[in-house]
Amino acid sequence: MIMFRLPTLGICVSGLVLLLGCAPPSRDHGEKTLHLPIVSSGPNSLDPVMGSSQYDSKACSYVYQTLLQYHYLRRPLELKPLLLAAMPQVLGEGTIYRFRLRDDVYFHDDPCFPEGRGRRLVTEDVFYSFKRMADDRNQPKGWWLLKDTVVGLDAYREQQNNAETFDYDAPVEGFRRINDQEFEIHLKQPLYRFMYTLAMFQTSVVPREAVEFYQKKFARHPVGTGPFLLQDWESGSRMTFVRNPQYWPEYYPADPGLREDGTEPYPGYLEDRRLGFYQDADRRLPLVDRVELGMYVNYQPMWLKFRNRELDYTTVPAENYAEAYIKRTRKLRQDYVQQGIRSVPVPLLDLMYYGFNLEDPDFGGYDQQRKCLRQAISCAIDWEERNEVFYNGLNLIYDGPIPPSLDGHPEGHVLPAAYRGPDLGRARRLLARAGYPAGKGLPKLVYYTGRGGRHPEMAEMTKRHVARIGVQLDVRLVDFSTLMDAVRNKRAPFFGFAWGSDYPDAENNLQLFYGPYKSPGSNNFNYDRAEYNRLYERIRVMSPSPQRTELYERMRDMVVEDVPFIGSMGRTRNYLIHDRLQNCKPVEIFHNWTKYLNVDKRQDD
Amino acid sequence: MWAFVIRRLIYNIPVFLAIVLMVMSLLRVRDPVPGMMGKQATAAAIESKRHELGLDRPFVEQYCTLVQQMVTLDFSQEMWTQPGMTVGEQLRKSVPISLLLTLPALVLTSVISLVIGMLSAFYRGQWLDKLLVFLAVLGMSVSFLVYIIFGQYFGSYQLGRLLGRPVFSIHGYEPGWQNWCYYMLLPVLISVLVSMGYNTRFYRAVMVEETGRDYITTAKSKGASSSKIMFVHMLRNAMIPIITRIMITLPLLVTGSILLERFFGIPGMGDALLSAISNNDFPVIEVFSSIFAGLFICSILLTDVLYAVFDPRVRLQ
Amino acid sequence: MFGRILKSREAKKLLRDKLAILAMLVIAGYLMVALALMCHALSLADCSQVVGPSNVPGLFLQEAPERRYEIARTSMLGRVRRALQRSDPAAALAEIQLGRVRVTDKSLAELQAMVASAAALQEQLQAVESLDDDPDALPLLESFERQVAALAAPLVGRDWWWQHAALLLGTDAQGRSICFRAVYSIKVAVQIGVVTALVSVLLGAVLGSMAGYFGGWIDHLVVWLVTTFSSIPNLVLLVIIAYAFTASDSDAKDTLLPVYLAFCATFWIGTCRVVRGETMKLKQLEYVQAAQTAGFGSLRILFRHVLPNTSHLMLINFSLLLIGAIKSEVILSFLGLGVKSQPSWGIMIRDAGNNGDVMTGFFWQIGTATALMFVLVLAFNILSDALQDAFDPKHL
Amino acid sequence: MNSSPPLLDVQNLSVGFHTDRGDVTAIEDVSFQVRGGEILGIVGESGCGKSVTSRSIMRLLPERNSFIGPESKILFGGTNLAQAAERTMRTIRGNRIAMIFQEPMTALNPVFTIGWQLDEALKYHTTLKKQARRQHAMEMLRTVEIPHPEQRYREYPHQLSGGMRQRVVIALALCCGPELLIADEPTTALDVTIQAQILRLMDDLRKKHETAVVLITHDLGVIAQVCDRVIVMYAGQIVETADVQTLFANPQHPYTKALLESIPQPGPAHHQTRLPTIEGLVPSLFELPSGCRFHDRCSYRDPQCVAQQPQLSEETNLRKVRCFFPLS
Repeated sequence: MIMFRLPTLGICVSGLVLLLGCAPPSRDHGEKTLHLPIVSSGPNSLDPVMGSSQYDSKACSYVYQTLLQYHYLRRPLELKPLLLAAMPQVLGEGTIYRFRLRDDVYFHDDPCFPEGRGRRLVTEDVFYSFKRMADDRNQPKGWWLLKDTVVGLDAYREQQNNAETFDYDAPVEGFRRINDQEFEIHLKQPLYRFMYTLAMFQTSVVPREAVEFYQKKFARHPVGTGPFLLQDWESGSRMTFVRNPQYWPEYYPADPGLREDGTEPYPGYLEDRRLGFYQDADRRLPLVDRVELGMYVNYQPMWLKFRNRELDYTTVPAENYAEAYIKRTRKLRQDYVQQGIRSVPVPLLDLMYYGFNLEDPDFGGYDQQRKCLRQAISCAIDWEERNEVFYNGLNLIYDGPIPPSLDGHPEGHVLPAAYRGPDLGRARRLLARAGYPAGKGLPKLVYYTGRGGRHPEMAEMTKRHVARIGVQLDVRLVDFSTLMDAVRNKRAPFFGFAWGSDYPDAENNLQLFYGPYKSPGSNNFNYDRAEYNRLYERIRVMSPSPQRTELYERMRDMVVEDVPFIGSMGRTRNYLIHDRLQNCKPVEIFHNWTKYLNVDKRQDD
Repeated sequence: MWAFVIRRLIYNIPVFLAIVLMVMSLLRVRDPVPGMMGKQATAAAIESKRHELGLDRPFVEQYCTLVQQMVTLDFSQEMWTQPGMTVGEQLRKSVPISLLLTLPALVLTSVISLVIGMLSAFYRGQWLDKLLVFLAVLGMSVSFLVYIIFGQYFGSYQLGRLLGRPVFSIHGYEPGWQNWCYYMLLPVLISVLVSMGYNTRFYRAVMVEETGRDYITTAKSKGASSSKIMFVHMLRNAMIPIITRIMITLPLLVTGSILLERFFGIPGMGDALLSAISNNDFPVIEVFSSIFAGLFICSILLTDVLYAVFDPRVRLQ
Repeated sequence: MFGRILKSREAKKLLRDKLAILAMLVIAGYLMVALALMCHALSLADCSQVVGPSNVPGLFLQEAPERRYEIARTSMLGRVRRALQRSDPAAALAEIQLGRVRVTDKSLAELQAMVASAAALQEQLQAVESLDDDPDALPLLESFERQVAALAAPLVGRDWWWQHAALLLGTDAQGRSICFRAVYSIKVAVQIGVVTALVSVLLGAVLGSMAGYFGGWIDHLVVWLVTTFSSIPNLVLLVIIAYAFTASDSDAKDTLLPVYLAFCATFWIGTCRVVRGETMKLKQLEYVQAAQTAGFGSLRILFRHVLPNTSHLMLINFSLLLIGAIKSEVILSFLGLGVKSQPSWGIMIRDAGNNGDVMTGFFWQIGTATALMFVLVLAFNILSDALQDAFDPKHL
Repeated sequence: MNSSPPLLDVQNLSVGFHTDRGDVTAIEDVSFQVRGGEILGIVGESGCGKSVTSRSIMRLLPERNSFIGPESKILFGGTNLAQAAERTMRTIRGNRIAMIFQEPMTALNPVFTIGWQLDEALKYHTTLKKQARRQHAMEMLRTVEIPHPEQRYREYPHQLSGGMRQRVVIALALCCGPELLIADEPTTALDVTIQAQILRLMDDLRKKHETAVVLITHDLGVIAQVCDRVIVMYAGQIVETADVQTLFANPQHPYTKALLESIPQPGPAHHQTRLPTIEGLVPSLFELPSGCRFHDRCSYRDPQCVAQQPQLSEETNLRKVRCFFPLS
């Protein structure tokens, strides 16, 4: 026995020492540090032209800036200048935009500049950044934003991509330089969405010196004008940003005060005041010294870290909803409230749907029979159950492709003409009318969906839903790339997707059904109706008006009748925020709001 | 001995070539490019991408290039999913982190389970032995995944709440020695716990085998104490199976750490490999598996050399 | 071959070990269940059918009031209410089925009245701040539960049994029976385990014995193969193979083939090594040499004399590989590369992990899957131990 | 012969084992004495309990599945080894009682050098310095007539031949100058020529160092060659004891007689006749026959032998026999 005492004792003692010696490292060093999560493995590149996802957008927004941005606190969303001295002037019936850049914006200090000092932002930088989107060698994911928009840009793209080298100095007809700070952009048509494009992170301004200095490494050495600098990046796990000490003078939005008649300047103003969103009004941005951006592929660790106060905010995974909220009243639980946790629901401009390939020989087509078939399947799908089971009933189910709060969204979220399930009786009748009573003679419907997350479970539910009217679903769980591949090659007769709006205008959703955008474009359904295409071309160049809304509705109703897709569901994302985090008004359509956040050091343990 | 080492290395060249071939052909089963290009890519863009990645070249040519890169230890290929980062940089980042996780786990596992195995062998047939064997079998019968899920929940979250201060990190990693305990100890302990069952039983069997040997009686008749017999005579004799075991566990530890790294957010090799697989990042997969294989070959070689060190009867030829 | 095994000294030794007998009985039980499942005792549809509200605890335990409210609200009331709003309420009502529970056979008007009064109660309950902390609301909740329960037709006979069996271990987040799913997973586990273990053992044994018996270039080739395959860490190889064969479009259908492939490719190595060693030993023995001198063909000697004598190794390896397959399936399924559209323990554990069951303290799903798997793996562990002991000549 | 107190006095030694099939007694009621400088031979077929006897004196039997009867006494220099603490035993083993084993091939630890293994024993029992221990060990190797001890000292067991290894084992046993040497079949595994050398060596050493030896063997030839006194064991019991000349000249127990007859005698007379053997096998410890344990193999069997167990006769102190009808 004695012989074992020594090693065992040693192990016990060292174990104890280790255990007691374990302390979380303190990294804050008296700095104001934000600890924020991203629910994914994060971006792969910090080059804005390569980005497409909201995670890319989040990460890029620290370092890069666009010409326009959204007002942080005002709702509904409102555009305002960021790198511009003022909102652009729109001339020539909406085809000419005149811009004036701020004259106090400097790029980050970086070795790529002479003497390592950041240079002032000039007109050429904007043109250069836009031209980069046309360069195929950059693998731009956002070309569609500028496609068919600026005079001469498409021809320039064509020409340069076919040339030996891409000449960024070659002129583009639509880009007119006036001087270092002023320029014009000429559009082919008065496209209303162009303004939104200028607020999208893909159009962020990058300095040519950095791109040419770092070449491929540029994706990991971002140099921009933004409020933060990238300090450290562990791919897939963490990014650390620090305050840009040379940041140009940007200020927190001023407190507008109540209107003279005592009404709110915008809806929710008083609530914002109550929550202290104006206590940092007019202060120089950014308000914190460091941001630690953690990446979480699994929810469990993120949730546990938030509970441990190691994260400043978290989104609430549907799975944890019942832990934080009383489902019945949808209120935050008392113990959370007592810990000073605040809950903010953020409705997304979201469209979750099932799509058909209308070129599929069995399920596609526009004749009455095929339409009935798709309508029948639509009537079999039980969105309510999916919502209840996977989203705690928090999501909004609506008819048509236009998300709530946008022009063209049906009143009360319901369209009487829609084929909304579950309505099995109707579904069976429609199926019989399509020539397949009780599904007899109908080939298996091959359904492509993602493999990650809860998709497999959802697919099982879908299978169960359509099985009730006799439609056999052949589920193919594939990874995202295969899913994209199958959809783009028109191999997937039926697929599950979601579309998050890029900007708050239904035009973004309606373009999904525009014939010329067929696969491999954004029209995954390969929906192609001459009437619809004509209408789309009209609304593209219209600015918001009742006439435009009326056209939106007509297009929406066409899509609802033809059932190229079965929808829709819009998600709501619940944010939980610890009280040490101040000025946090979460929003999902733009992501550059970290600069407004502040932490209360007193509560920082 | 050097002749032996060189001969063995030469013998393993075809093995290595075959591994590279196998991994490469498995990866060529499907085309990764369309998935990488996002929603808006055109067929021409996909084609040019494929050309850029070299996927349109003949397989043999791709193979030769890869082998050449592996042989010259040239890891300067660009990663596909992390533009601007080379495979070598990824390796330099993740390898030390993985080693910080796996090496302590290996050492702890080996030491603890060896001690327990010896204890068990010493009290063979008595209640302590029976208890230990039973616990080992119980431990072996639970899924690794369950250990991780519950380990994270109870070990870092509930324990932290119980003590009123965080003891182990739930997720994430920070370099630096002073942080090791906080970030790595729990995964290491879980890893130790998981492999303990197997190892304990193995070491017990090895030690039991040695207890029956004649030289033990000789040593005892010389007046050696039990601990001298255990730790000097038997341990030294059992070294060969023990070394083999540890060497065989080495690659297992790497793979075991895939799940651990993923769950605890530790950006090591396993995590990098898994992301590479889900993102179709072929250069990373190819280089990493080749390196794993290379390491494995070296570790086998090292095993043989160690045999000779520990057992005078073994002669390398 | 089996008859000889049964009569052997080793078998007798094995049969003396009570624990081993118990383990064998347990394994036999699992096999019977798997067999019954293959004969469709429980269909896949049963496992994916909604049998109740989500996350109902097992063993018919009572939950906290808030959860009881939720369970009552989502079980029947919501469905009936929605059905009544449909274009054809009668047809919609007839569709409602929660496991074996259907809507009570009342007229539409009566149902409407029942739903209305339940809705009234629901509204009252809605006003309560927290049901968990307010004992006064309990009677209200109970009458609400009664009213909701009245919407369902009472179950009799087999239906009653079926529904209770379904709810025995609670439901998962989709309201599917954990019990059924876990039991169905036995089939998947046994299928994967037996197929891969069998194929790997046979492959390993044939290759190993050939290498050991013939030596020469065959031996070199096999050893080379073994080294090659073992040089890539097991899980890495598993993941790459499963990945390569899973998502290629033609194989994307629901098949276990990628899993089999991945497991067999990695599992045959161990058996091959052991059998090769044993064959080399056997080759030196008199009876093999006698057979050689008697002029028997090499293959005949190999398959009639050598291979059967490694059967104990094959048996032990078989049970070890079975354990390995079952445990690896869990990990592959967790990574999304394993079983797809069938329930399996791996899928259940993954779902429990993804759904935050652990965090919310709902352990029924992960617990059931772990327990069922644990018992099977434990039994195999004990059995393989006993087998090793029985075939160990030094053991008393 | 000698009236000084015996060096080793074994009284009523019984040893049993726990097995899966219950407890069994391996040796029963064994008593004998050994005096200084004397060689005592213990002879019998394999499985008769010779080795168990020797190992229980050294207390080398595995403690977890063996037990020594409570009435047993093993008195050695005033200490009862049967009851002695493990600590005490460690100071005696290798120091005052040493042992030589049957299998020289496996008795040495394969992974340590000869020198190390000799040194280890000296380290335990002497206070000599390293250099002195080395000197002494070298001396011992020379004593057991190992050529080139300097070189052998640095070698591993597998580099030595069987005979050499047995010499090393003997050197190991003798290096601390024990009072009692127990040799358990020391020559069985060796060639006949080497056997003779080893036996001669042991005899020389005994004379030189005044060591008492217990020689365990199944080979009566060996006994005749070197022993002073002989104990014949059968199925865990002593069946006969006598000094060597008496025993060979006049065996009293039928078993002893049978054993003696089964030795091949040189000479032409025996060429024609078959060598007599003892019918049957040594009984299993689990199924000991009733009465005399030898009765079913005994050609002089009597009903009494089946019914009753004979006791060891108390003829003289030096000659005892366990038989109802001793031969004369």
